[in-house]
Amino acid sequence: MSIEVALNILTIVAVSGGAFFFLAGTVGLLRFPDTLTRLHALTKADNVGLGLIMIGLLPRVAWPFDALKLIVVWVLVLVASAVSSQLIGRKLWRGGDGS
Amino acid sequence: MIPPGAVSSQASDASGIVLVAALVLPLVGILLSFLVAGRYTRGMALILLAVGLAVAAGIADGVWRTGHALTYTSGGWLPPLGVKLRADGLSAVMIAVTAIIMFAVGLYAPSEFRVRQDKAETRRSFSFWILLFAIWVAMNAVFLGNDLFNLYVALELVTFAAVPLVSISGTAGTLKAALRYLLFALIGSVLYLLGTALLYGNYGTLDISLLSERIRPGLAVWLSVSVMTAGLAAKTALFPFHLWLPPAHSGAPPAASALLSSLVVKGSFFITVRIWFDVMTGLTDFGATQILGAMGAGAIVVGGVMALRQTRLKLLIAYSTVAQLGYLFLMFPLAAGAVVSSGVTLALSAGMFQAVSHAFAKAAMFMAAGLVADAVGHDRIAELRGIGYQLPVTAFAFGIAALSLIGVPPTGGFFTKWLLLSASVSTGQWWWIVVVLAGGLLAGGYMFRVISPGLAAAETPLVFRSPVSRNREIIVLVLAIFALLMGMIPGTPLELLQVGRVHLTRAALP
Amino acid sequence: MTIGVGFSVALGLLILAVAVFTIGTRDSFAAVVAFVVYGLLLSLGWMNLYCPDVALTEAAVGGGVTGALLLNACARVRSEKTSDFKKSPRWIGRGMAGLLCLALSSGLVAVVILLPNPAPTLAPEATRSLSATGLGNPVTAVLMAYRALDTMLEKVVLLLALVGVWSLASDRFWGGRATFGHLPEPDRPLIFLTRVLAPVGIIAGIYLFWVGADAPGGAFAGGAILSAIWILVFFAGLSVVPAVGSLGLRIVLSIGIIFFLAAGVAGISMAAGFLAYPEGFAKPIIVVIEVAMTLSIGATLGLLVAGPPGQSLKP
Amino acid sequence: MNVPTILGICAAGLIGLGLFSLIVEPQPLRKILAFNVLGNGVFLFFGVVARRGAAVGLFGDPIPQALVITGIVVGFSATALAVALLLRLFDETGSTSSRDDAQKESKSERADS
Repeated sequence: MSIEVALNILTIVAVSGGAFFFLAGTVGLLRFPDTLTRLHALTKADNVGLGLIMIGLLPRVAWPFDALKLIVVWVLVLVASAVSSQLIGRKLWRGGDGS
Repeated sequence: MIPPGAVSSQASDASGIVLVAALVLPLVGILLSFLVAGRYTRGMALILLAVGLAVAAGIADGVWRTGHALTYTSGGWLPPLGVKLRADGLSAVMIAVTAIIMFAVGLYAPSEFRVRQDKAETRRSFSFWILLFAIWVAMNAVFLGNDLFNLYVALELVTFAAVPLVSISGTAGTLKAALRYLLFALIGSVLYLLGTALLYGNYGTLDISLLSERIRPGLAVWLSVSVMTAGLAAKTALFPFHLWLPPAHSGAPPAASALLSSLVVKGSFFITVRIWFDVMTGLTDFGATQILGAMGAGAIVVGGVMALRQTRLKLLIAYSTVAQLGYLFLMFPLAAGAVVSSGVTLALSAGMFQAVSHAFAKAAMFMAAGLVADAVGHDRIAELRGIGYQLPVTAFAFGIAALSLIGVPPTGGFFTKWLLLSASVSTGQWWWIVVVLAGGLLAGGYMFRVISPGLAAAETPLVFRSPVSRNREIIVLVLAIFALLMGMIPGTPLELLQVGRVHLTRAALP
Repeated sequence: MTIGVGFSVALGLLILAVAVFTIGTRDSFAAVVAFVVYGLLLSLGWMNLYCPDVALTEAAVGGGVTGALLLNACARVRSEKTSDFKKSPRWIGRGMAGLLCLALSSGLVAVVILLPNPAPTLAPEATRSLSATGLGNPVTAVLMAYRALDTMLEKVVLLLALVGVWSLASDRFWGGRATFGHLPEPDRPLIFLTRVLAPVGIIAGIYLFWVGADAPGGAFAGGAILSAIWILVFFAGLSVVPAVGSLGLRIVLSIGIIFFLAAGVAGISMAAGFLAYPEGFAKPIIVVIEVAMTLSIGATLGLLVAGPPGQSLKP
Repeated sequence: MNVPTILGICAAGLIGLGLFSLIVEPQPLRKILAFNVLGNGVFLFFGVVARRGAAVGLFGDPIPQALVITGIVVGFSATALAVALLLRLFDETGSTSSRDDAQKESKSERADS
């Protein structure tokens, strides 16, 4: 099995897995009863999903700049989603409405 | 640098540089009043406005002397890739009218927009002068544009200059009026943009001259012209899209109302003319123009009736604008019904003449109403008995403007109506004659409601809050006299209007 | 190609569905959130049409900054967040409007299907003249050279919008600072995020503008990112919004137009005419104008979101 | 059916939806949203035109793309101005409605015509 085939399989598996996690997160967002559990489903599942998609895409892009860009995007999304879910959670904690 | 594909001799038409000046001058005004706003603004503005008069005269002179349209290719990039500015007779006349009214408004602008030596810039002084220049650059861009998307940007400039002028006094009523105006204007420009997209998708150019050569009747053209006309009608406040206009125009300060009513609404009308006469050369459908004419007739009747019912002077003048805008749209059926090219010329001249004489008359009227309101502190018509004896110059100016709107000889308004009537007779469309005459009667009625108490003898003279500046009265009078003169020297402007017209009815010619 | 077509069908349906939700939902806050999603989906649509420059601008301006603006507005008019159908026209009016819009949509569908083949295009002309501008990205060439007049006037529109927003201030606050309405006390995580994101965002903004000459990007996308970072800095309380009376601020806001206009007028004597660039110097001049424009756009977009001054300088 | 045609039909739908909402929606904030939906539909139409104009190695005609970029910024400016007006109106009156007097006027107009 050549390295190329192996990379192809990695991409297919990782991207499909990532898409599955996104789907699961979205289902959670729609089906879970209140804001905190929705937040939980969304952030957890989406971060894993995004990570998997990044891993799947890394072998597809030119090294080093495009790959670095992908990694930076991933890290930024992680930070942003962590902070924004923190902000939403804190707002709830302080007694905002849960709708 | 001569770009490949550009023809150098055309790329920078030396005499066309004056067109660039008509855009650069107000832009410089915007930047200067944005950066060094404060007590120097008014003096700087008056200098620039005076230069603007010279530039406008230069354009008119160039068009008149050469006998054909002036053009200037921006950046040397020829259409269809680049953008061309073009001034034909219509543009030259409208640019000149704009320059004159701008200058008058600049001189007239009341003390609340001036900054005293010891005071810092105020919100109103800052906004007013920038917006004044903005209207100027917007109108010039509308009149010079020969590219549909360039005209879209110009239309948006008009919107962004006009809406804040409406709400400059900051009261809840004007905020409401401004928001409603903005929403109407946005629908209008987005529909216009849609039509532009349809035309580009079908013909691959935005340049009006090229488009008129390539355009063929069909669903796409029909649809794009419909949406563009609907959008522009909403921006022009053509009946039944007129509801936004009266509160917006009557709520603004008088200097701003004068600009809005005399110039701003003519911008979108002018683009309508461009589309129907220049893009759709020879394709105009008689039935479709009848609808436009009917909307104009509706405006004349509804605007006139509503003006009759008003008790506030500024609202009455604003409703009269609704009615007067209706006359502009009678030119479309009259031109489409023409069998010979001179008939088209007649209809077009009538419409443009109405645009010009109404601009002067309405600017004078709003400014006169502003002087009265400043002096007595309100504009309730019933309580203005005897104002004519106390402010004779203002009342005289208002009276001349009113006579022009009614269409009494020898004013510009009379000459307009005469042109409209002869176009109706020569094309056999008698129904527009009825409308024009009814409109004149209605105008007579609502103007009589103002003038009659104004000239009646009052038992007790009105108490003035503040004295009226003689200089400001004279500015108003001069504008009114322009409206009067339009009826007396019709020859030259009529010929000037025709310069650069690619005539016109391909369909009408055999 | 069929997978591509399938993707487009799904994307188109999704965009339409989100648009229907945006328009149909009674909760205005939900509508605004849906609108942001709509903007992001549209960016995907733009990528699907191979228009990366537009996709970037749409994501940054259409979805991003517009979303921030509308969310802020929505939060401030919370008391009337549900759409009030009682005030809307009766069903006859709605039916008429519906029929009219349906007719328009059907007409447009017909026009789309009947668009001429081969499609008229200016791509050959735009490519042929590209060498004279020294640029590699034809979209940037259109914006900065072929149709530079439009771009310059559009910068004026942007400035006028800001003047219009400022003119809505109360007289007593004139010369003061914008307040975004009333910002809540910043949370520590937000401050942390801003500290992390600000340098990255500034680099990203400059990078986007810089590559715009030859690759997708440009002054609009770059400026929008800079403005987003700026807004974040205000939200985190790391800096105050500059006062509207500040001359420095006004120079930054207008410098794009000033450079554009100056280069344009200089072209009259030094090149082929107004807004023409001298041979061989086109690219450096364009880059300098774009630097100024990126700054002005970033500042203007940020201040448009911040709103009119609502706080005077002297307490 | 190809990609531009499909997205063109999508654009046609967005334009109809946006215009409908703009006409019937009473609340200014929702009207502003509708304006954006409508505007994006028009832009998307330009995008379709651009993509169809792919030639000489370019993936699309750059002219409409540049027009859309200009249009997006103008649309944002319009949204910002409208939002500022609406918020000021809300501060001033406690309501964002710009309609009530319009309805009164249209009623009185119906009465006389």
